[in-house]
Amino acid sequence: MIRRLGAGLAVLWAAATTSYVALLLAPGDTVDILVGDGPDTPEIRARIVAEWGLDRPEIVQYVAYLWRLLHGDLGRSYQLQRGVGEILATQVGPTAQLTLAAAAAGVALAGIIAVVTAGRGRWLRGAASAAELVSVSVPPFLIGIVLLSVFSFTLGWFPVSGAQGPAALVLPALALGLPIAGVLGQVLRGGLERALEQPFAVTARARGLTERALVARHALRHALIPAVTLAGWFTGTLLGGAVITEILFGRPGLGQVAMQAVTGRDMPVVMAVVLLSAIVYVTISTLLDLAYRAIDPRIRG
Amino acid sequence: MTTYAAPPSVGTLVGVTDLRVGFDGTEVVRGVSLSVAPGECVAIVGESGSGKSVTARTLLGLAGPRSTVSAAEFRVSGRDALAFGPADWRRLRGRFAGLVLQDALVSLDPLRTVGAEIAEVLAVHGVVPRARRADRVLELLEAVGVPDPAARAGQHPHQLSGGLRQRALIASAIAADPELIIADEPTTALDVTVQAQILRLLAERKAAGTALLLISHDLAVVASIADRILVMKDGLIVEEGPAGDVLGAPAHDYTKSLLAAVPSAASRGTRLTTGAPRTRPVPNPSAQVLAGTGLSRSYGPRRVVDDVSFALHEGETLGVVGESGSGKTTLARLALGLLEPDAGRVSLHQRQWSHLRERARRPLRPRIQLISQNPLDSFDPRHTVGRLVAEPLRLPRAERHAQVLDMLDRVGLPPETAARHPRELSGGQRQRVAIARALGPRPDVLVCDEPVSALDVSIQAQVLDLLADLQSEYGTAMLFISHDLGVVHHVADRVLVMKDGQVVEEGDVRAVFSRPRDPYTRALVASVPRMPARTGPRL
Amino acid sequence: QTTQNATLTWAVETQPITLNPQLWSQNKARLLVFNQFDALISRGEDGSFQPWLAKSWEASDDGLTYTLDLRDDVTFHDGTKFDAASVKANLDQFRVPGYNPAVAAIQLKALDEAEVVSPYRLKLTLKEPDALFLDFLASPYAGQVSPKSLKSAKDLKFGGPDLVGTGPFILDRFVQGQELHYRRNPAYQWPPAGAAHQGPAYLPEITYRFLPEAAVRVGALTSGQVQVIEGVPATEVGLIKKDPDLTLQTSLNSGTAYSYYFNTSHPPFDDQRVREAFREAVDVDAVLKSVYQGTATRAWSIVGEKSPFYDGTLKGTFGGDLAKANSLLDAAGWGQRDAEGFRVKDGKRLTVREVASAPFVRDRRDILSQAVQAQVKQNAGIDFQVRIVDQGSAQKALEEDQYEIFGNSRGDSDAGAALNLILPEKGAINRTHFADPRVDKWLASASATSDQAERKELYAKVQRAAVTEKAIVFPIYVPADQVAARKSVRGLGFDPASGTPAGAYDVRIGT
Amino acid sequence: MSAVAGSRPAPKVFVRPGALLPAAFLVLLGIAVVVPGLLTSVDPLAADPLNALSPPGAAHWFGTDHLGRDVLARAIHGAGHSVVIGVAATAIAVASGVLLGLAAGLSPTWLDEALARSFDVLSTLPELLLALLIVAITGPGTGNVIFAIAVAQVPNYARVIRAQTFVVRHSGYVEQALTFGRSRLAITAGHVLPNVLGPIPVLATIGLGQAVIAGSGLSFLGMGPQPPAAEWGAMLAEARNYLRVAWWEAFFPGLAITLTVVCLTVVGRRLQRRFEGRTP
Ligand SMILES: Nc1ncnc2c1ncn2[C@@H]1O[C@H](COP(=O)(O)OP(=O)(O)OP(=O)(O)O)[C@@H](O)[C@H]1O
Ligand SMILES: Nc1ncnc2c1ncn2[C@@H]1O[C@H](COP(=O)(O)OP(=O)(O)OP(=O)(O)O)[C@@H](O)[C@H]1O
Ligand SMILES: [Mg+2]
Ligand SMILES: [Mg+2]
Ligand code: NI
Repeated sequence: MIRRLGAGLAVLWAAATTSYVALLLAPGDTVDILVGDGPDTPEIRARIVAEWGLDRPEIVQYVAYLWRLLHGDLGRSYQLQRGVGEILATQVGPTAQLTLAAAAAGVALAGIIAVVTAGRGRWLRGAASAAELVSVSVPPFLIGIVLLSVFSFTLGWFPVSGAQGPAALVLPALALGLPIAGVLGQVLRGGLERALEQPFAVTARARGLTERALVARHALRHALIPAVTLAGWFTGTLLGGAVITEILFGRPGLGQVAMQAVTGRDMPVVMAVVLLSAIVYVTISTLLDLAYRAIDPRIRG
Repeated sequence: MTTYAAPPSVGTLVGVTDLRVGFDGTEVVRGVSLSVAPGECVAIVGESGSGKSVTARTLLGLAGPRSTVSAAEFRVSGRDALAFGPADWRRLRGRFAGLVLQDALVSLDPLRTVGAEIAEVLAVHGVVPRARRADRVLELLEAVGVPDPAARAGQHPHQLSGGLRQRALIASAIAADPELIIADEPTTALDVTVQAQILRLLAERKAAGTALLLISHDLAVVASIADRILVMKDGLIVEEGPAGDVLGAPAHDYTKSLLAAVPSAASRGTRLTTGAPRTRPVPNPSAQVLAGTGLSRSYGPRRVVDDVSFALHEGETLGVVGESGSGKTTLARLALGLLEPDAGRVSLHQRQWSHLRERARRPLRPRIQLISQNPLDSFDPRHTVGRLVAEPLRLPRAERHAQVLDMLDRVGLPPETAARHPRELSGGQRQRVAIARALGPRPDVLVCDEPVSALDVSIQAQVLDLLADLQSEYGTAMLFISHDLGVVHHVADRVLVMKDGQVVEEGDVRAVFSRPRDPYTRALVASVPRMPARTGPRL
Repeated sequence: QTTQNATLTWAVETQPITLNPQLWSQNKARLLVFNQFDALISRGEDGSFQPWLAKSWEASDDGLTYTLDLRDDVTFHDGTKFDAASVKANLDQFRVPGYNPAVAAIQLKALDEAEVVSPYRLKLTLKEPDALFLDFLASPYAGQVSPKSLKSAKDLKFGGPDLVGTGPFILDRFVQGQELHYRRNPAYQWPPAGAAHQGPAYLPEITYRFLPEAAVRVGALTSGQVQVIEGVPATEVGLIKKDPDLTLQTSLNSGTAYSYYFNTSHPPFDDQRVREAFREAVDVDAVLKSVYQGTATRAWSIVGEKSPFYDGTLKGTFGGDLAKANSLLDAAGWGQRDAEGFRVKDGKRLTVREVASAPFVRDRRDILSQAVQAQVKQNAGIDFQVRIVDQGSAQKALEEDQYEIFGNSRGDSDAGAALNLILPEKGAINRTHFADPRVDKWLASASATSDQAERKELYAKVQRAAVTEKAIVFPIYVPADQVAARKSVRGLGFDPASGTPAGAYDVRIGT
Repeated sequence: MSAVAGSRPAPKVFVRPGALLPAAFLVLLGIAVVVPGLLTSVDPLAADPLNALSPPGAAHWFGTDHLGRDVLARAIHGAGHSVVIGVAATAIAVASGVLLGLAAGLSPTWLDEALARSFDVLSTLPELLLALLIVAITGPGTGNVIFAIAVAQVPNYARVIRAQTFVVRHSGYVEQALTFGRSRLAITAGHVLPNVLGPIPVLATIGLGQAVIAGSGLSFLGMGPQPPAAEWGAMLAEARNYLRVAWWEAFFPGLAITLTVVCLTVVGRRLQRRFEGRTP
C-alpha cells in the first residue's frame, strides 16, 4: 500500500512536470496571451512581465511552481483573472455529477442489456451487439447533437442545458454514457458468455441451478473482472468526453474550463486540470486494484 | 462391431437406447445404449474423443448448446426423459444424480469459497434447513476425507491442491444424497497416491449403496471398482460386459489392443503396438555422457531440487519418477543448462556444462536435446512443421530440407506434413514432430519431460515404440521423466524416485519397483491401480 | 399589461472574462455591466451625450477642464453613498500600477487629476485636449464601483457579487461556465436620460445563461427554455422570423466595420495593384449572402454605417470587378499560372496568409474567410491561406510579420478611438504598416477638437485615404447584433453607443 | 494417466455475405483515400455561394453545404484527411508502442518498472485532454493532430506488447530455441518479435476506428485540419450550425465516420476470431 502511494505520488509529480515542460515548449510567449486582443505597447508588456513574475529564469519559475503546488496553491489564471483553485472548486461539482451520472447510466444500461441477452437467441444478441457497436462507433458529439435535437428541441422533454436539477443531467449523461454502455455491454456479455461455458458453470447446472441463478451467483462476477480492468479507460473516456459534452450542452465544468484554458494557453489552469485528472486517475486505479482484489480471490496472493 | 441394445429394465436409474448426440450436424455419439441399476458401478472406457463425456453429460440433459439429442428410449429415474422440460431436468440434477465433471481443477467457481459451492446444492434442493447448512458442508467435507474441513470450507479453489479440489467436487456431487453419481475421469489429473485415495472414496460410496457411472480412459483405474465395463470407440459401444470378462477375456480387437498397449513391467523388451520383442541398446557404463552432482535449486525460500546427483551413460535410459511438484521438470532444466544450479554442477561428456557462459555453451547445445510434455507449447505457433524441424539443424539450406524430410520419414510422418502447421496435427503426430526435431541434430542425450503423458494409451504405445527404435538406432542416452510408473518401468534401465526435490531411491528399475526400500516408493508402487489377474500386476 | 413578477432567462454566447467594469474588454459583456453599474453619462440615439449619474457637466473652452455635477440621491448596493469622492476613487483606481495598463495608457492618457470641489461636484483636469474624454465617461470603464468594495472585494480583478455598483440590478450569483443571476435593485431611481421608464426595473430577477453553441441557444429559445437569446446565427434568422411566437431585432454595431487589413510591408501587398485586385476578385455580396444568409450589411468604409463619422461617398467604390482584378494582377507581373491554377511570379505563388487567434474568431468569420478564399482562387488565382491558431501562435506570427491579411473589427463607441489605434504610423494595432503623415495629422486634429462637424470632415478624409487612395483596407461587412425573444418579452433594445444589446432595465414580460 | 488434449479442427474461413459488406466498404474507403478522383470529379473546395445549402438531389446527391460545396465530394475527399489521420496516428502509435513494450518486456526489472510507470503517466491524462494539450502546444493542423492521437494511444499498445513479451519470453518455444544453441538476438528477432505482434492487427484495426473518432473529436473542437480542408469531424463541426435548415450537411459526414468505425471494428473482430482460433 505504501509502495502504491509512493508510485502514485511519483506519477503525479511526473504529470505536473511533463505538462510544465510541454507548455514551455509551446510557441509564442505568455506575455502575448496576457496582452490578448488589446492594445500592445512596450510599457504594457513590461508591466505584465513584472506583475506575473515572468522575468525570472524558467527553473526558478518551475521550482516556485512546485513549491506553491505543495502548499495547495494552484496559482492564478491568466485569462479568467481568478485563483485557479477557486475556479476548479466551482467546476469539480458539475463535472463529477455529469461523469458519475454518465458512468451510472452506462453501467446500468450495459448490465441490463448483457444480463438480458447473454446466451440468448441469435437475433436478440445480434441486435444488442449491433446497438453496442453503433454506440461506440458514432462520434460522441454526434450522439449529443442527435439527443439534443430529438429530446430537447423537438420533444421538449428535457431542458437544453445548465446544471439545474436532475432533468438537465439526463441528456448529457446519456450522451457521455452511451459509448461506455456500448463497450461495457460488449465486455460484460462476452464475459458472461465465456463464464457460462466454463466447466464450473456446467457443474453448477448439474447441481440443479436455474440459468438466472447461475448468472447472478456465478457468471456475473466473472464478467466483472474484465470490465473492472477497463475502468481506467472509462475514467479517461469520461473526463475526455466531458470536454465535448460540456461545451455542447452548455454545462459548467472542468471540461469547458480545460478547453478554454487550452485554447488560451492559460498555463496555470491547464496544469491544474492535468494534475487533477492525474489525481483522479491514480485514485481510481488504486480503488480498482482494491475492487479487483475483492472480486478475484486468486490475486489476493 | 456389436451394438448393445437391450431395453432398459424398469428398475434402472438411468436407461437409454440408441442415444445419438450431434454438434452442428456432426454426430459424436452414434447410437449408445446403456443402463445403470441401483447400487451398480458401470464404467465407460475409451480413447480420447470417443464420446464418453458427451454421453455422460447428456444423461443429465447437459449436452450443451448447439447439441441435438435423440434416443429410441430415454428414462431417467423411471420417467421419460425425452419429454423433460428445463424444470424437470433441474429438479433431478444434484438431487437424483450428482455429476463430477472431467476438468476437476476448473469445475469449482474460482471466485467462490469451496463451502459456498457445496452449500449451493443444499440450498437449491432445500435438503437441509438454512441453519444446518454450514454444519452439513463440514460433514460432507469430512466424509470425503478433507482434513481440517472448517478451514478448507472458507478457502477458494486456488488454495487447494488438485486432490482436495477433486474431493470438494465429489462432496458437492453427493451433498444431496443422490442415487447416482456420474464421475467423468475423476482421477485423471491426479498423482497416483491421490488417485488411489479418490478411488477408495468412490468405492465407499458404492458400498453405501450409491450407483456409479464411472468414466475413464484408463483401464486399470476402472478395473478395481467397476461391475460392468463398456468400451467406447468413435461414439459407439464396441464391447460391454462384466469387468472381469472384458479385462480378462476381451472379445473385441479394439479392447485387446487397448489392453496390450498399456506399458508395464511385463511389456519391457517388447514393442507395445505389436507385442514383438525389441532390441534394447546396451548401456555402456564406462562412457558417461551426462552427470549431475549435488544439484540444488531454490525458487524463493523453497528448495525445489535438493542435493540431487545422477549419471547417465551412453545408450542408457534413466527414468525419473515422482509426483507433481517434486522437481522433475526443474531437474530437467538444470540438466539442459537452461537453469543455473544454486549448488552442484552438471557435466556433459565429463566436461563443465552448468557453469559455462551461454556463449561457450551454445556450440555444445545440439549435443543435448529436449522433448517436452506439451509439444504445441514448444512449437512457435507461426511455423510450419518443416521449419520447426529445420530450426536446430546447422546445415546448408539445400541439405537441410532433405534432412527434414528424412527425419519426418523416420518418425513415420509423410513428407506433406512439412508444409502443415502443428496445430492441424493430432497429439500423437505432434509428438512425432517433436521427436523428429529433437533427434535431427543427432544429440548424445535426449531429455524427455513427460513425453507421452498427454497421449492416449494406443498413441502413447506408438510414440514409446518410436522412441525406443530411434534410441537403439542412434544409441542416444535418455533422461526420461514421467509420473507414470508403468511407462518408466517399460522404458528405463535405471530409475530415480523423487520426492520434494530429493532423490529418495535410485537403482535398477526392476529392483526398485519390485522391492522398493524407501517407504515413499513403497506407497507409490502400492497406489498404482492393478489389472485383474489375467496379466498379473502391471508395473 | 405587465406581469410584474415574471422572471426571465437570457442566453448569451460568451461568458465574460471579468465582471469588473473597470477591466471590461468585451463588447458582448456590455449589457451585463450596465445591469449592475451606472456610468457617469450616457449616449443618446443621435450620438449626443446625456446625463446619468452626472446631472450636468461643463467643459472649459480650452478643453482642459471638465466640471461634473453629480446626482445626490444615489446609493451603491452596499448602502454607501455615491458622491464626488467615490468618482475620484474610481478614477484613481486606474492609476494603480498593473491594474489596467491599457486604459491608463490610452483612454486616461490625458487625465491629469481629479479634484473634489464639493460633495457632489468634481473637477477633472486634462494635460491636453481629448475629444474622446466624454466617450470614456460614458463607457463601461466609467461604471461606478463602490470605493468600499474596491478595497474589500475578494477578487478585484474578476469582480463578481462582492464588487458592487449603483445599477438597476444586483448581481447575487455567478456560476462559472453556467450563469449569472441578478435581482432587482428596489431603490433604483436614477436611470440614464434615454431610458423608457423611471423607477426600479420591471423584472424582479433575471438569469443570464452561458450557451456558447449557437444551435443550442436557438433550440433553447424555440423550446421555451429561455426567453431571450443574443448572437442569433444567420442561418436561423429566417426560421425565427417565420415563427409567430418569436421576435427578432437587429442593430448594426458602432465602431469599425469588419475589414481585411492588407500588410503593406512586404510583397505582394506592398503593391497597391495587388491590394486592389484582391478586393475586385471578391463578389462581396454573394459571399455575404451565402455566409450570412442575407442578414449582413455590406461595408464600404473602415468606419461602420452606424457611426456619425461614416463617409457615405465611399459606397460602391470597389469590389466585384473580376476583369479589373485580373488585369491588375497581370500588370503587376503575376501573369503566369501554376499547375493548380494559382498565379506565380518569379517562381513564387501569389499566396496571402491570414492569421487569426481562435478565441477571438466570432461571427462565423472563419467561414467568411473560406468563402473569400474560394472566390479569390476561382476568380483571380490567388492562394489565400487561412490559419486559425491559438493566441500565442497568432501573436508570434503578427510580430514576425508572417501574415499578409489581418481581419479586424472594433466595437468602440466612438469610431475615432478605433482609427487612432489602427491607422497612425505608431498606432498600437497598426497591422498594415501603413504610414501617411497626412493621415496622422488629420487624426491628431480630430482628437483635439470636440466640434463634431469638424471631426466628421477630418475622419472622412482619413477614410478616403485608406479605402480609395491607398487601398490598404478591404471593408467587408458591418457587424450587427441580433436579439431574438419570445413574443411576450417587451422592452428589449440596443445600446445606442455600441449597437450591442442593452441591459435589462426596460425589459418586461407582458402581453 | 493425464488429461488428453483433444486436437481442434482447423478453423475454416467462411465467406458470409455479412462479412463482405464491411470489407467492401473499406475497399471503397481505400479508393477514396488514394484516388478520390475515381469516385467523384467534383472539386471539394469549389464554393458556389448561390447554391448554398441545397438539399440532396440530382445535381448534388448529398446536397451542398453552407458555402455551396458538394457534400458528396467533400465526404469522399474527407476520407483522405480523416482516415489518413487515423492510419498515420495508429501506425506511429503501434510502432512506438511495440518498440517501448518490447524494450520493457525484455529489460531488467528496474528499467521495465520505469518504462511501465511512464506508460502510466501518459495514461493519467484522458486521451482527448492529452491530445488537446498537445494540439494547444503545437497548434492545430493535420500533423499535430496525428502526433497528439499517436502519443495518447502509445500506452495502449505498449502495455499489450509488454505483457505479450513476458508471455512469449517464458514460453516453451523460446526455451526450446535456446536448447538449439541459438543466440538471444536470433531468438528475439526470430521468435519473440513475430509472436508478440500477434494481437497487433486486431488492436490496430479497432484502434484505427477509435483514432478516427478521436481525430474527428479534435476537429470538432476546431483543433484539426484547417479550413477549407474537407475533414469529416470539421465538416460536422461546421454543419452543426445548420442542423435545422440542412440536416444533410451533418448527416453524411457523421454517417461516414460511423460506417468507417463500424466496418473497421467488425473486420477487426473477425481478425481476432481467426487469430484466437489458431492459437489454442
Ligand atoms: N460442446 C461441444 N461442441 C462441439 N463438439 C463437441 C462438444 N463437446 C464435445 N464435442 C466433440 O465430441 C467428441 C466427443 O467428445 P467427448 O468430450 O465426449 O470425448 P471423451 O471421450 O470424453 O474424450 P476425453 O477422453 O478426451 O475426455 C469430440 O470429438 C469433441 O470434439
Ligand atoms: N519459475 C518458477 N518460479 C517459482 N517456482 C517454480 C518455478 N518453476 C517451478 N516452480 C516450483 O517448483 C516446484 C517443482 O516444480 P517442477 O516443475 O520441477 O515439478 P515437476 O516435478 O515437474 O511437477 P509436474 O509433475 O507437475 O510437472 C513446484 O512446486 C513449482 O511450483
Ligand atoms: Mg471426456
Ligand atoms: Mg513437470
Ligand atoms: Ni495418464
